[in-house]
Amino acid sequence: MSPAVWFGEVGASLLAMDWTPAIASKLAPTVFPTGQTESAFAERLPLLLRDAVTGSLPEPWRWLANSLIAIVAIIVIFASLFALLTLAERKILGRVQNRPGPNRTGWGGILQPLADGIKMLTKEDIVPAAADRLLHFLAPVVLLALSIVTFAVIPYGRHLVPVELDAAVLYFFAAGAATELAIFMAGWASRNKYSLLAAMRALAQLISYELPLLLAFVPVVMLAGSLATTGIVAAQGGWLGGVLPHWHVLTPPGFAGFVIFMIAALAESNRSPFDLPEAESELIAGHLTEYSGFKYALFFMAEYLGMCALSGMAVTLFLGGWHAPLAALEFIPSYVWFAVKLLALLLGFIWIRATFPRLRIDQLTRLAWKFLVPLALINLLTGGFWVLTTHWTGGMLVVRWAIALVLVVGPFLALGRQFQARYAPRTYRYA
Amino acid sequence: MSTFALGTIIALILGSAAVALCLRRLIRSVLLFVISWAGIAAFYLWAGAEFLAFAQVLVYIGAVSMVTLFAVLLTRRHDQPDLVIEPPARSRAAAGVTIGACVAAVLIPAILATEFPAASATAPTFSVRQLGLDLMEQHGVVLLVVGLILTVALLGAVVLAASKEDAS
Amino acid sequence: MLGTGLLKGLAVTAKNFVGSFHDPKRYTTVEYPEQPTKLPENYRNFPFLVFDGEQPIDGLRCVACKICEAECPPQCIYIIPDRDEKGRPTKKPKVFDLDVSVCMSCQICVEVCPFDAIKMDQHFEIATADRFNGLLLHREDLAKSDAYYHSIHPTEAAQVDEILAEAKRKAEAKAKPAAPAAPAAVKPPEPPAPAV
Amino acid sequence: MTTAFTPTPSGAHVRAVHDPFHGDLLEISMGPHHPSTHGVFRMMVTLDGENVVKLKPVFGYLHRNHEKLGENTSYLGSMPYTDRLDYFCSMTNNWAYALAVEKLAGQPVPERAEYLRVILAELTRLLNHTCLAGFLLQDTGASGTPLMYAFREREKILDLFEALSGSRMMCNYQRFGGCRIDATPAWLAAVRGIVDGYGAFLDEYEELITGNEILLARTQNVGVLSPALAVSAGITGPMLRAAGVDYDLRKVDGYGLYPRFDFRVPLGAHGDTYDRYMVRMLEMRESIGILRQALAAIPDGPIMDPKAKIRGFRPKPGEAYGRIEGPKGEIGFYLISDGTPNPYRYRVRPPSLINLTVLEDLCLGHTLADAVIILGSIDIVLGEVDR
Repeated sequence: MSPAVWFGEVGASLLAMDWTPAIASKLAPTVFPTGQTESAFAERLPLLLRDAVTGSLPEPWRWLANSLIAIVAIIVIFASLFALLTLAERKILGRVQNRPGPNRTGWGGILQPLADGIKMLTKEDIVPAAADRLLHFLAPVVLLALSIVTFAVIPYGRHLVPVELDAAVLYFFAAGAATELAIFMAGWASRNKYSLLAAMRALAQLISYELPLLLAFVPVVMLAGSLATTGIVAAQGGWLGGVLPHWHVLTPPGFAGFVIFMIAALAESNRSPFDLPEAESELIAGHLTEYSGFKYALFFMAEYLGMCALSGMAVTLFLGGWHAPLAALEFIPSYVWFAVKLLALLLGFIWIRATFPRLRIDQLTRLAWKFLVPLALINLLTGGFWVLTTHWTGGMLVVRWAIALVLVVGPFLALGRQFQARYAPRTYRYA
Repeated sequence: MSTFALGTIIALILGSAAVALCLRRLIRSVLLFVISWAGIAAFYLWAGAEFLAFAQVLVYIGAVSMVTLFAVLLTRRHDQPDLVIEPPARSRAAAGVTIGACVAAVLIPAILATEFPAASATAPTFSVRQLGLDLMEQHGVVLLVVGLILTVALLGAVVLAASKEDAS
Repeated sequence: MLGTGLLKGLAVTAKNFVGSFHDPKRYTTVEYPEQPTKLPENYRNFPFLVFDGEQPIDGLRCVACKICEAECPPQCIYIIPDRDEKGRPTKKPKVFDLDVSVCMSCQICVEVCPFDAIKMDQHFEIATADRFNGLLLHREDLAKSDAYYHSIHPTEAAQVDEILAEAKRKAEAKAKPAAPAAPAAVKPPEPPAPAV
Repeated sequence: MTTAFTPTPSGAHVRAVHDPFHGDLLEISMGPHHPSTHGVFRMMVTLDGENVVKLKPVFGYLHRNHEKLGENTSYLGSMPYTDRLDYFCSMTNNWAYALAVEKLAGQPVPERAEYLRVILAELTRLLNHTCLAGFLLQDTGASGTPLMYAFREREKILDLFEALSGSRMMCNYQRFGGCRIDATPAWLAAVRGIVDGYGAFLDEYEELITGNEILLARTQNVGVLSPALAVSAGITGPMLRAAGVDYDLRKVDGYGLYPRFDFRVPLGAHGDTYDRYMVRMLEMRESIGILRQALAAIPDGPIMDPKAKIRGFRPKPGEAYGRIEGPKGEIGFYLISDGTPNPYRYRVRPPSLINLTVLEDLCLGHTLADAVIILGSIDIVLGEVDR
């Protein structure tokens, strides 16, 4: 590989220094400091199970069987996670509001998702007469298909990567971007002018938040030097002194990217401060008005799976994928760490839903275009600076952190002050 | 096996584009276009260029389809009846043929002039990093110019949209 | 700094979430059928007629004076006084109907009744499937013993007994020296009972 | 060109209207059973794109002929019906009616009853303002959390009313010349416990809500009510004080024992939805102060004037207007007596209805989502609006 000079001929003269050691160190296969071998039993358990089933098959069929098992595993795990998530959401919301949440169906309400599922299945599925039947049927199917397709590239454990793609992150966001088409189809096929208007509004929200979402992960790709999710997780391996993990969220550009990514993820999955379609101030239930019965449930399944996928990608990009937070905890299998972080993020989604009121549509888009996009662009700058200064050590390290922090916090405060100039808590006089 | 896959992909692309042309309902034809763009992405995947395929999906199915759908919806706002196709007229057919001929005259020589490298057995192994480095090193200037054109186009659209709004 | 308000809000919801597991102040749900709700003594639902002794109908304190029928704002009480064989009205209600679907349990009938014959009940699980007859309570359904009255409103019942006893003593005192057929003394309006 | 309404499943009847000046308008009927209209209340909103161009409130769905009924029942018979006016604040409704009748009949009220009335009125103010904050937040979209905290505190106060008067919301507690049941020391101790805990609840509530940037953005400069419009429209209560006009009946009339307690009246400066919310939060803190002073100074003694008549109450002919500072504004009763047990004329001044008249002026130019919040900040209860 020729010496990698990042900024083409224009930058070459200025940055003639040789960066290869810095970049190369990132890509070397991660050697576990604790010297623990890869073959810990719990770690390889899923693989052993799979090989037990498909070990005997000849080569082409074995690959097919393996991928089928991977698909079935993903769908089973994440569908049941969707069911448990609806229950967890209502229980946590209840507990936050000092009440128990559903506890009449089964022990502690555990059968509530089953009850909801049966209710949704038995509800009559009304298709409006004027509706474009084919599109009306296709919309939830396409939306759900695209939501599930995004799970293919998320590395759930050290050896649990369904598909190893070189441009995995791009694949993830490409599938995510196509969901807007499904929402448009839902809005258009219902042949109801006001659900079309609401679908347009939902599209405006999705499109305006796609930009910060995509810009937020670029610094991470810069830091990791690769678009492959496995490469990104590998780049976050290792610990500083066994305690501080090399996760991207602990670097200034990574942290800013994480915050922007989470806000944009909230908006992409129509969650709390941005759940415009369910707002009662909307005339109707947005593009979902003409849907009932199981198609309505499919939309929500797609929303929850989208939420899980975005959280999974956030864990992969920023929170060190399946890496353990401490070197000492390396013995716990990697997929357990991924599950813990994923559930933490999902609880964060629910926590935010329990607390915040809703934004108006114009405030929502203004927040995206005037606040998140500028911050994300500046974050590219910090990311670039951070990558170029990886080899600074000792005194220069402090300077590096200081400059990076200024680049992250400065614009945030400047844009924040512009917001606070118009809205601030007031003091009141007494007569 | 792979030529059969190539055949189906090409059939998908051309088929959906052709059907899209002769549909009466505009929205359905735009959605068929989206399927043909997906076919093109599948072709890139078949050719082993994953990055290009995902970029195609992200750009075309994510954004360009939205633009065309919005354009279709906005133009129909003045409640014209569905785009009615008048009966075939000789003058229009002649115009169609001449335009087709001119475009073919430009394209065919260009295709014949280029000699394609021998189709190697397997797609070249190729990493995204290599693509990034090539883009930045050899084609850095080209990238900047393309970026400039896109921003100018975006600004033009914004100005157009803004001015149209004040006028109405 | 922008966002501090949001973070403080999250902190409050987190505190409530954690608090709901150990702090009774933050877990206020009473799961009604399993855990009975404790009613305060002054709680009132629909009225009932008090009777002394064992005979529910004969022991009724109500003398069918129709004051409550007149004073009841939604007029949901319907009384027909009993007549003995010679047609003279006796001091007993032959019919005492109370339309529970009209009554708004405002207890004005209890306030204006000079004979402490009608009191407010605390029994609230009275759902019926029958829309008409089920909601029209007759004299037999309304009559409940004085002991029951003592069980639901102890302090108020004690006060009422004092007044009745004192009135009876005054009546006997006046009846002994004067002719035995003196009319029963009219009690002053029932003083308010203290609330617990 | 106005076409018929097309009902959509969620209950909003919408109709496309072409207005020569504004182009295509959208006329929406929100209600009468819309989730965010606080009861059976309907708003005919005409939207130009996103902004409200015209808003016609339609009410009367809950009209129960309260005033004509008042003329056909005795003075005492109307007392339980006053609970059903503003069913959130039955104690203050009772007090206003009792005050009017006492003014009509010149009926003195013993000291302890006056103290009890002040305590119960301030408890009702706490209850009402807490619920208002909960409903306002519910309209802005917080999924029930602030409302549940508000209702948790409201339940405590309702349990107090149930222990005293026998019913949580339909108390029917005040009589002409005093109160119906005396408050036992145990009950007063319970009130003291709740009042002491209320300050901590308000601090936690403000920490959850007041600094929240999303709420600031949603409510500040939304639905601005100018002092001139407020005064000319006869607005009273926290809405008026949020517009900056210093008018609180407890200071102006000095009825009951309010001159004995020192408390301050908070005033807003902008008159927008945020000010209406904050003025009510600050008023609650003042109410806690009043309650503490009243609980400390409540004397023993009778709670009912011995000469007060329960039945056969015939005030001498004349007229009287009694008013108090209810949580929603000035609630007043105007009575004309002709010497018979039934009043000749029985009129209620409903603060909710009068505050509602400026709804269109507040909503013009805002979006539909704001109109919902503005309605929430006006704090109406349909029982009082329709009577």
